[in-house]
Amino acid sequence: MTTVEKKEVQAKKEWEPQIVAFCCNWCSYAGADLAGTSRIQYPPNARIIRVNCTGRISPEFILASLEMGADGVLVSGCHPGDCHYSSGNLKLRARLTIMKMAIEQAGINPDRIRLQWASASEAQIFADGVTTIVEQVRALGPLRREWK
Amino acid sequence: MTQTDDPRIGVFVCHCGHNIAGVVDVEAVAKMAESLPNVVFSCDEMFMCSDAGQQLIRDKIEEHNLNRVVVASCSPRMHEPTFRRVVEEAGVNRYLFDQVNLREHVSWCHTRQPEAATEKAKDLVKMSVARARVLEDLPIKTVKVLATTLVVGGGIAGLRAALDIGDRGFDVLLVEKESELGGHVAKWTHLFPADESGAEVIKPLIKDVKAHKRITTLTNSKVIEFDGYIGNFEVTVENLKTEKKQKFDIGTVIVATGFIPFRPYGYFAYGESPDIVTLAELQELAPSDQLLKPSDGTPVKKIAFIGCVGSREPGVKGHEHCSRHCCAATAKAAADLREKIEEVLILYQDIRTYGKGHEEFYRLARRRHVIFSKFPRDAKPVVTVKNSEVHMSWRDVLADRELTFQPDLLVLATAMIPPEDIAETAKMFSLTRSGDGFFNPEHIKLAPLTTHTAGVMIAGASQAAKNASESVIDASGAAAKAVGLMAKGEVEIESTVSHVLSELCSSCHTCITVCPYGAINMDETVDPPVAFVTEAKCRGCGTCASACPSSAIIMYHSTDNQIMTMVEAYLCSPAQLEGGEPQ
Amino acid sequence: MAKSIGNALIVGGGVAGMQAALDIAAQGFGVCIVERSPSIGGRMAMIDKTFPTLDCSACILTPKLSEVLRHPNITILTNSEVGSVSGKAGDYKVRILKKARYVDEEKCSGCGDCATECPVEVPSEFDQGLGFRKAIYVPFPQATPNVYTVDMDNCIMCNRCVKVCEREAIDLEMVDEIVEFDAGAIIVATGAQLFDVSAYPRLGYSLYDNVINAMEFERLVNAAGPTGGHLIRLSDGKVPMSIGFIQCVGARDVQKGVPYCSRICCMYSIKNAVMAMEHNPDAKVWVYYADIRAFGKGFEEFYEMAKARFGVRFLRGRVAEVMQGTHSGNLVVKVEDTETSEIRLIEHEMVIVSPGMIPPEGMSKLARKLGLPMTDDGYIKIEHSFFGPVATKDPGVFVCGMADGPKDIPDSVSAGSAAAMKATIILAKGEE
Amino acid sequence: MDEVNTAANTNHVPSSNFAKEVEAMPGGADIAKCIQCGMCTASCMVASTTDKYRPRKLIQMILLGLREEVLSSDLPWLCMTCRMCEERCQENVNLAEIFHAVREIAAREGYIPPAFKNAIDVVLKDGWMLEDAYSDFIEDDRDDLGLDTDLSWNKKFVAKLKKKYFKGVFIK
Repeated sequence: MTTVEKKEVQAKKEWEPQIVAFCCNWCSYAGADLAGTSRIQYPPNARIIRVNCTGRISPEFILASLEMGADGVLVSGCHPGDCHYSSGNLKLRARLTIMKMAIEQAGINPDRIRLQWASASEAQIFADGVTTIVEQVRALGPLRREWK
Repeated sequence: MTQTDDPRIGVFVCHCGHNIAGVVDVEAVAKMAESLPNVVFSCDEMFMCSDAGQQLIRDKIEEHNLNRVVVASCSPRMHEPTFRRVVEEAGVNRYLFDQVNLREHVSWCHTRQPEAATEKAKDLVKMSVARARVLEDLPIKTVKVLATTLVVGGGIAGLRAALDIGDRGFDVLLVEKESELGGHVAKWTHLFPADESGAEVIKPLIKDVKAHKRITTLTNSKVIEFDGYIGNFEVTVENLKTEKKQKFDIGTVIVATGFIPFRPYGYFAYGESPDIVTLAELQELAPSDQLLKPSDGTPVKKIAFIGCVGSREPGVKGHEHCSRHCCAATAKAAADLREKIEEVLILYQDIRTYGKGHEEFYRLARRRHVIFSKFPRDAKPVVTVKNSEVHMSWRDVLADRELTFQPDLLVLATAMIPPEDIAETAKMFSLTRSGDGFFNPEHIKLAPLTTHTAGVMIAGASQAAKNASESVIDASGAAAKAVGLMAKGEVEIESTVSHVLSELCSSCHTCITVCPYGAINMDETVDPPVAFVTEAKCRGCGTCASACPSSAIIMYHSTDNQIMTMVEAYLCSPAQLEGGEPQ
Repeated sequence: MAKSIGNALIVGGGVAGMQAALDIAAQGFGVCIVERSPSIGGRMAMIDKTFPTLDCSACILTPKLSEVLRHPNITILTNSEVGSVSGKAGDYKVRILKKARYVDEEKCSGCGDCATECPVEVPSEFDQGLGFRKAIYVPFPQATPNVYTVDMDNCIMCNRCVKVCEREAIDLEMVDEIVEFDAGAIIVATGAQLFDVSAYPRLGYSLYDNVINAMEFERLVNAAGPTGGHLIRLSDGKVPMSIGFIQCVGARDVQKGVPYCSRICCMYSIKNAVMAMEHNPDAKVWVYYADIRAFGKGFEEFYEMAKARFGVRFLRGRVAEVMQGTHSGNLVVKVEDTETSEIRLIEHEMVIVSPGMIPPEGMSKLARKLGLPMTDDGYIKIEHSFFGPVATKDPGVFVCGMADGPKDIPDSVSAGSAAAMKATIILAKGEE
Repeated sequence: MDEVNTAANTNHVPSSNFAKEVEAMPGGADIAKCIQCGMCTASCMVASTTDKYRPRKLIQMILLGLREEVLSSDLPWLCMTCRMCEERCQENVNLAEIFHAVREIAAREGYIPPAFKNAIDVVLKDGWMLEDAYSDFIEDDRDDLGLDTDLSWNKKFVAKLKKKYFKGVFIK
């Protein structure tokens, strides 16, 4: 059985939320690293994509992720005021607020997108954030269902 | 190599001993990688970062003519520089390397779910390989390093760093907020482990700094603007009195902004009586033969110290850390004062006299009949002020007794906390801070003096609570880091900057408004004017690229395509990628 | 890189010496590291994980090892000792005794064919005698330089290694050499060694199989260690479900001549306790202490995490004795819980004694050669806590790492950089 | 004798005077060295058999200046001078010596536990401890062994001692 087939079999058996996570390099990615070194356990559903700053995250990335079948998107960055690049996180926040309204109008529950701030030392906050989005999305069910 | 070359990707999966292989089926991951498009080689290996592992990468690059390398191991925040160097040694541009984090992000945090962890590992490798296919090589740029160091803070650490750099033959600009150099140490009467007072220690340093021809000192001054990049920073220093501003070009920075002693309002009746002071305030009392009560000037006959005030408080942000210096400082002060005072008490949780000579102070204090009493962690001493007298009561856990005491002077050994303006300083120099509020070093173990901002070092208590002797060591160490950069005269910098495709630019100015560094301007020489990036100013956050409505800005090494291809690799089946329907 | 214009000698290739070497070399000066053992890396190479982040020690050390090896300005002389030193600051003449390794460093590729062939197995020093190595060996997989060494004390001169080596790198006739080196500055980074805890027979170390010391524990939980990272008892291979850590052994002990605090034992034991829980979450782990000294950056937070999240139990009281049961191999620790005045007899399946640090063997001899005064505790005496925390009586000789007293890794690294700074001030003067 | 714990709930004002007093006595010099690690208690034979006696805690009580409570209790008298604690103490505190010094102060102030006092009274009266147990059988045994069966010289010796040193000060 190829990996893809295996996955299909698994998918039929039990659906697991697929989460795309965008983390900034300076705070949240480091926080996720610390969660690892501190051996904090959290659900394995998220796949982290590292960007320099949350300001880099274009709304298209999130929309496209959902379109490609992600059940949820997590965006994790530095706390307001702590951004390594001064204010990229604030710009992201502004974009995301508008985008959430837009996707809601398109019929997607905005709870599928989570924005959180987790600094390099906040491993637990990062891990809790992953747990939260996974649980939120699990409660909503697969996104494909919502499309139809 | 040119971009038209077909990607030939090598995937190296690291066991990291048991750290990864104990949870993730690394063999299966390596095997899966073999089937991915453009992967021509894939293997798993015990330690990729070892010499043997590094050699393996170099050998395989040559053997298989690899032009892209993916290493699935630990966090790139740790080993990206290592592996970038390795691939470069084998002739592959460093930006054609990508690292997958299987340890911190998979095996260590999904320890009890080996199957799900392996699935996640496979996905992450797929994503990285997909990204590797579309990575582009970037030029390696070096910049010169100006031979001047900015030292921020004129306490003992700042002074030491300035002197060392000056003695080594480089110029120093020393900026101090206060009107006098010397920081806290200058004011302290009971230093340890030496027997000198703080003034005796700091005076010769100040004298040397002032006389040094390579050191320029600006007191009453503050850095108000900081711009540029490693080797070529531009700082604006403002004189707080005259409001005069001056600009300087510097190569490296040492931040030695130190700490402030916590003023414990809300703890142990602090503020309710002049006879309740902090250890720092005690240290700063004017030296005299006899310690006098601040309230009425009568001699102090009984004194009590309470340790860990505002330190070691789990769950209280900024006060969870141990302040490191207080135990030895308290023991020393108590021992010094004991001979002229009838009764000296130290109330403690643990005695942390760890350093050279510290245990001796502890023993000396005991020998001089300082009474040590351990109070329970969950029932701190109760202090009240009645009729301007200080009353304390607590339980001694070691004798299981309820005790009371009426000291003439109560001294609270309070936490070292960051200065009020540390957030501002952090922002100025793009430094991150840890849970204790102090600056994060580049690596807590092996790089305690450098930071994630290239060219900016930290020293002394700006990094964590420390005593004066330790700060001096840090300062010399940070000076070595700065001198290392300046002596070499040049340094490589990241090529990950943004770039405007002028033919797509619609002249909307959006990028100019979002760029936090003023790195984007309009080129007015063309018509219509288009935006362009001053690369030296760009720090690579990519905010402009995501804001540009015309998709005219490329963020090198983090292009839209390089990011989206990872999402695709995760979510779409190969069939879908070929244009088929979702599964 | 500028041409080498002045040289520094560094005695000891542990993490402090390596850091000092890198910082000096970064300024374009030449550096020679003299290391007594066959590889640089020091104590840190033996450690499994580091506190307070639980980073894997080898993982963060290895890049540093290769950086040192690769640096064009740094020469590494392993298997070597300082013979004699003459001269003064700016101009020392050093004679280095380079002991015969019986393997040509230029020719050896570290392939290991010789070790496979070697018929002699002896306990491995690197694995604290818990594992085995051959008479021709590299101490650990990431050894730097990655060159084999013949242990002549155990070599039976069968010549099988000589025959099998394709590169003809092995020469059992090799003799010791004297290497002369001109140095402008010298940095002493000799490190420290563990106190031999068998000096406390009441704690049962070396009497009972299941009482081990902390460094042995590091090797037991290390994936590259003798058990492949499985935490098991040495007596019967059982996974220990209850583990006790005993603090302040060979530290803060006036009677045993080690009155000072060793600084690192509290933290490494908390880390080891957490690792024990990590290996076996159902285990019960106790730490017996007098004061928990979690004073560095992130240490107190780590201590708190060990208690709150991992459930490590901390009991304030020094252990008086460890007794072994007749059949089970289990151990009973006798201790007073000083916070309740209760005498506890707690049964453990494994006991780890946490030794303090003492000056390394040969420290006083080296100090004599360099003409340096020592402290009562046997470390190199520093000039002054504030004016010269890395300086010694000799203005051209500096000290870092544990050579002047116990230190943890970050403090050793800082001191390494600081010593480098001081040394380069002297080297740069010579250049003018 | 007072029970130790009756005083536990009354608030005490710590003072170093008692420790200084003990320190000035022969054998009491090391009292201030104690860091309260508990090694002594865990090593103590007596502490193993009774919850009442904790040498470490007793030292802390002295250091806190609980003078009356310590002197009037029988705790200092429970040390049987095996010196296992001294053998192991990492700070070189000579506990047996210290408790000896404390007993001297206690005795001087008339605090002697009845058991000790009774034993001494018997010795002073009879010249030895075991007169009540001196039976005919033992007398016969001694006789068989060729030993003197008249042990009244004990009494004479003690009477001399009493006269010379005790002058009836604290023996009722």
